[in-house]
Amino acid sequence: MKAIIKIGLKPGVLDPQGRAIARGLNDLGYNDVKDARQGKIIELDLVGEDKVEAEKQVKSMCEKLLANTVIENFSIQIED
Amino acid sequence: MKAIIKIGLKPGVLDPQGRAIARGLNDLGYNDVKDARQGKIIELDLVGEDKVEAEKQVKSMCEKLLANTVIENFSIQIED
Amino acid sequence: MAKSSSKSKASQKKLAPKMKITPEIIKEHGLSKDEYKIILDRLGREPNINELGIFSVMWSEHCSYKSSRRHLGKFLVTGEKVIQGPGENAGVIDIGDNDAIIFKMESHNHPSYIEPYQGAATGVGGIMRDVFTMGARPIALMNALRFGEPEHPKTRTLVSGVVAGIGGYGNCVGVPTVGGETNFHKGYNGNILVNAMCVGLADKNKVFYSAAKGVGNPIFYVGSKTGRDGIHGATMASAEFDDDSEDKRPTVQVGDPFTEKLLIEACLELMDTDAIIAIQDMGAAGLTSSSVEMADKGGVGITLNLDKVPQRETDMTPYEMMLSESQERMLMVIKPGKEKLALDIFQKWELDVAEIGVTTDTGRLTLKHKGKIVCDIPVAPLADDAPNLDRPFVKTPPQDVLNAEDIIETQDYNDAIKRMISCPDIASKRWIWEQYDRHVMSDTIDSSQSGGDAAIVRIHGSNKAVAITTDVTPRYCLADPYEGGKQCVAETWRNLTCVGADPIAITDCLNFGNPERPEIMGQLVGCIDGMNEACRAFDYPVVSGNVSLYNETNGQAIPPTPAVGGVGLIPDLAYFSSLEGAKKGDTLILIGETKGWLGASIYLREILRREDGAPPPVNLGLEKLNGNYVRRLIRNRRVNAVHDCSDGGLAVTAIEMALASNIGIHLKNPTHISGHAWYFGEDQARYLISVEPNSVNPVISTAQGLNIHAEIVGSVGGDMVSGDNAFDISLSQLRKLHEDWLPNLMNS
Amino acid sequence: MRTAVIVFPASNCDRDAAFALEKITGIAPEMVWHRETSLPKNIDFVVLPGGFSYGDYLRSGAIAARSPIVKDIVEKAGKGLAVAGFCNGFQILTEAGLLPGALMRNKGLKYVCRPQKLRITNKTSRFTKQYGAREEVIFPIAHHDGNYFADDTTLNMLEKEGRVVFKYTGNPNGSARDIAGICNREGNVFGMMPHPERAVDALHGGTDGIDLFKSILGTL
Ligand SMILES: Nc1ncnc2c1ncn2[C@@H]1O[C@H](COP(=O)(O)OP(=O)(O)O)[C@@H](O)[C@H]1O
Ligand SMILES: [Mg+2]
Repeated sequence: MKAIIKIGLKPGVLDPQGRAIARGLNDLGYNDVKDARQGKIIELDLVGEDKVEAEKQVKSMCEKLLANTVIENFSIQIED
Repeated sequence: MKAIIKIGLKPGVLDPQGRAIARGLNDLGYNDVKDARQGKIIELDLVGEDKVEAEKQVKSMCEKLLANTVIENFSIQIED
Repeated sequence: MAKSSSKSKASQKKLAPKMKITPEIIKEHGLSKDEYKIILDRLGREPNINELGIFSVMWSEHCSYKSSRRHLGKFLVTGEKVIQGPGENAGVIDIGDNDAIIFKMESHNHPSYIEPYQGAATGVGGIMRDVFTMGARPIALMNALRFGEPEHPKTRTLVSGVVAGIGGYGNCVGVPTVGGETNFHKGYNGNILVNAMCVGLADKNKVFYSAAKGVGNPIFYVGSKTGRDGIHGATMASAEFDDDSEDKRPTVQVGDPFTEKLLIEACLELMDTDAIIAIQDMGAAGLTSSSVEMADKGGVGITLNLDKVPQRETDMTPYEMMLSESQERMLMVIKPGKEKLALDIFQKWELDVAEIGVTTDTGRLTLKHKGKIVCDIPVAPLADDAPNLDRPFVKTPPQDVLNAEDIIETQDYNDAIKRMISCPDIASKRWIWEQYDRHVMSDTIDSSQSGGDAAIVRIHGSNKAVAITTDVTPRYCLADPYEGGKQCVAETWRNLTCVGADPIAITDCLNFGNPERPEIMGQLVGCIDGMNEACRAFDYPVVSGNVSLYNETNGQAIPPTPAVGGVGLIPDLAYFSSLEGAKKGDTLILIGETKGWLGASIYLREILRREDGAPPPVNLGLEKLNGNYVRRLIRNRRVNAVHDCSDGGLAVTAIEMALASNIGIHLKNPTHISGHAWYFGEDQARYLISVEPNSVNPVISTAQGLNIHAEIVGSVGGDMVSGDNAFDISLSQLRKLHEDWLPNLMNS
Repeated sequence: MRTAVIVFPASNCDRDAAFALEKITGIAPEMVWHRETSLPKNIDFVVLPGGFSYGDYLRSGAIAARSPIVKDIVEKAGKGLAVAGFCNGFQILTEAGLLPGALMRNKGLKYVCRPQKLRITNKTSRFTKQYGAREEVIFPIAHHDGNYFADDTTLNMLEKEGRVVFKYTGNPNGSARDIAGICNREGNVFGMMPHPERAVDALHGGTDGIDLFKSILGTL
């Protein structure tokens, strides 16, 4: 199984990287870009079959290690 | 419109962050985690309506700035 | 006062529709009933929520120093070299040749506990702004850190986050982090301390101050946009007049060192012109405290149009804008006619900039938002009527003076020494400082890398340097706040002396528990009094500082921790020293007498697991005598290496010198006291110096002539660290023990 | 001899580079803002300094590599202009395609600042000639993303063509084949993670960097 975890800053938290990316794109002439946000995507290879259990496990991994829940949100997707 | 860009390391490029994540999770007792990879996810807010054109534009942004094609792959998704 | 209240009545009608100010809301804003009464009186009416918020932050402990103000007032704050003492963003001292050094230390304890990376990072950013606000280019950073016990489940995460945050910010901005200190103790399990210090260099004639002047002068906002970051306490109140959606909640402040770097360059560029009348960074309580301070100091009024404030989010209320703690922002009063010049410079550096207001002659802070006046209060009471409490305090009861003879002597010195050299407070902190860029700017002459007593940073393009150190020994302060207070100031003075500098002035960061408890207040008062006595003895004034109270969890307060940052001058880099230079054939001389004081020592704590006893008394006269002599020896090139003898006593001091110099040493057993008192006693006013054979007699005889205790304690050479029959350990083994402790902890 | 240092937003070793160039040439370099579209006239040697251009946001050096001045530098380097990038400057050179490979996050994931021993692996390059028979130097390192990566074909080519100029002794960051610094095929463009410009002063970071500057300046 695979778990795909997307981690992004919570709404309202300053995202300096996103801002620099948007500016960088504007500077290159991409003026249609109004804003940008940068997040992380983590892909885990998991052994086991039980998707429900896996999701529970991955959620706890996010809370304990992968995401900084003070400033970040995360979402989880389990795939075969 | 929104563009969601996923950027990950090409196969064969060693991923120190991914490795550290897998190890960190194993250390916490999550022994089902066999491997991990870390990538970036960039979300752009775009003005305009034309999805086909947007996709073309975003592809060129990736090639010119957002991804380093020596080490990274990217994929693009355009949403409303 | 009467005049201003009638004025506000007139303007009351124009005020925005307001939420009812209930007793709960007042309480949530940390205001007492009496304080609220003063507000009613000064306004002549009920405040609206914006006004209440502004009073609340201005009268908070953080901004008003209400618990500590009357005691801070005792400090020696003037001196021949003081250009600006406490009261501005940072202190300013004169180091000759038209150069001024501007410095301050500040805490970011609570935010660093909640979010260690961002908390520490924004702490570094904040203290840098205090320094470049005054016209100085930051040239060095220091950090004083206290963590809980190493085994505590949170400690490792906190250490790695805090260190990464400090490095992440300082490295990016390009200011070297040249030193600091790190302790671990269970007393900090629930309340870590992150104190950051910044030192900057300015032209003595171009120091900038925060007092707004004149009427009709434009007020500029520059830096990052304002978001809902860290809006002070009163979360509930702000939620009440918004819908309670997730994305309107106040959030943790995130540092943006990139913007800070641009802000430094832009401000310094603008400061090179004559466009700035006054300038103030937006620190705690951002727009509120910066505008009120500028208006109050200048005796003027300020009107701001909040619609002009660059905003990161939609629908921000005046309350949110005024209380936001978004980072990397500055406020300035610009000379009329220079607006374009300022705009051009800020735009060149790609910063958000806006003219958001104007100085007035009303003496009032007036805020406009969407065509309405949303706040209209007299400025003077915000500062003048801020509470100045005389909190009850009890003196800390004295601890017993311990006699070395009553303390168990180790039967295995090899083992004791190995344990001490690898104990949390003494083990190498390389794991930490290797994450800091110590060399950027090309002027770091000495830094953490040598393990030295003070960092040395050259004044660019010259042959002189500043020496910088931070110190406090919390276990001494806990046992006896007064002696501990003396000791922390004395130790900085000694450390500056060790590198050959003339100590000039200090900054401080007073970290304590809950001041509403008389015992804690007693610690605060004791430490301040002790510090002040030392400052006066050394003619070593306090020029800036910060107070952090309520560092406690479940009634468990931190040990009193008045961190002191000392700054001195090395007038000529031809004469300075470190602990690295001991050479084969050198003789080790100890300046200062060893009586063998073991109370509150590292030996007692690490080897015997005892934390009792009175700390070593500090004889300030002796400190001066011995220190001045050591400095003279350095300038006369009589010494190859110098190290202050403190934590862990003679044995640890000598081993640190051996490790830094990469050569063995031999120490002699004592004749007058027992071994453990001799090797591990922490008597003050002592320096270990390494001198060449032909200097031994002159050094000792001159000392005798001056009534200074100086004795030969050992020699340098070989690759072992030994004491007559007492211990014998290879330098490489000690190095490994010393170096491995922290990496092992962090990798475990 | 005229030298230039490029200043990007949040370059922060621009001063270090200027300090070194002035110390060695006796003349202060031109400080060139990244928005400029071309270098001042008659520049013989350009340094892309270390630091955190654009905060290292997105990828180290990525945004800076797309700035107007870098376009001009790429063009002039193609015509033989001598260019060196140290630390962030090296990252910018790889991002701009002037040097092959990429610099990834350090293997230990932490920023690392220490004096670093290096082997000179090409003693005849335009950047190392002056070292003579010397085998080793110590330069300070200070970086978070210094882990050099290139595919095997590229690495083999670099080694075969003698374009690996410095290697680490005791790899601090996981770089492929211990590579610390490389040059282009023509030998006029050079990049390295360590900071030779911080090793030109006995009181500061030692003096091992002086010969590197003397080498390149001597070939102009
Ligand atoms: N412990 C202290 N000793 C001396 N001065 C202090 C102390 N604490 C605060 N100060 C001074 O009080 C003033 C206000 O401090 P603070 O509110 O921390 O400044 P800022 O607004 O820059 O955060 C400063 O000038 C500071 O130097
Ligand atoms: Mg301030």
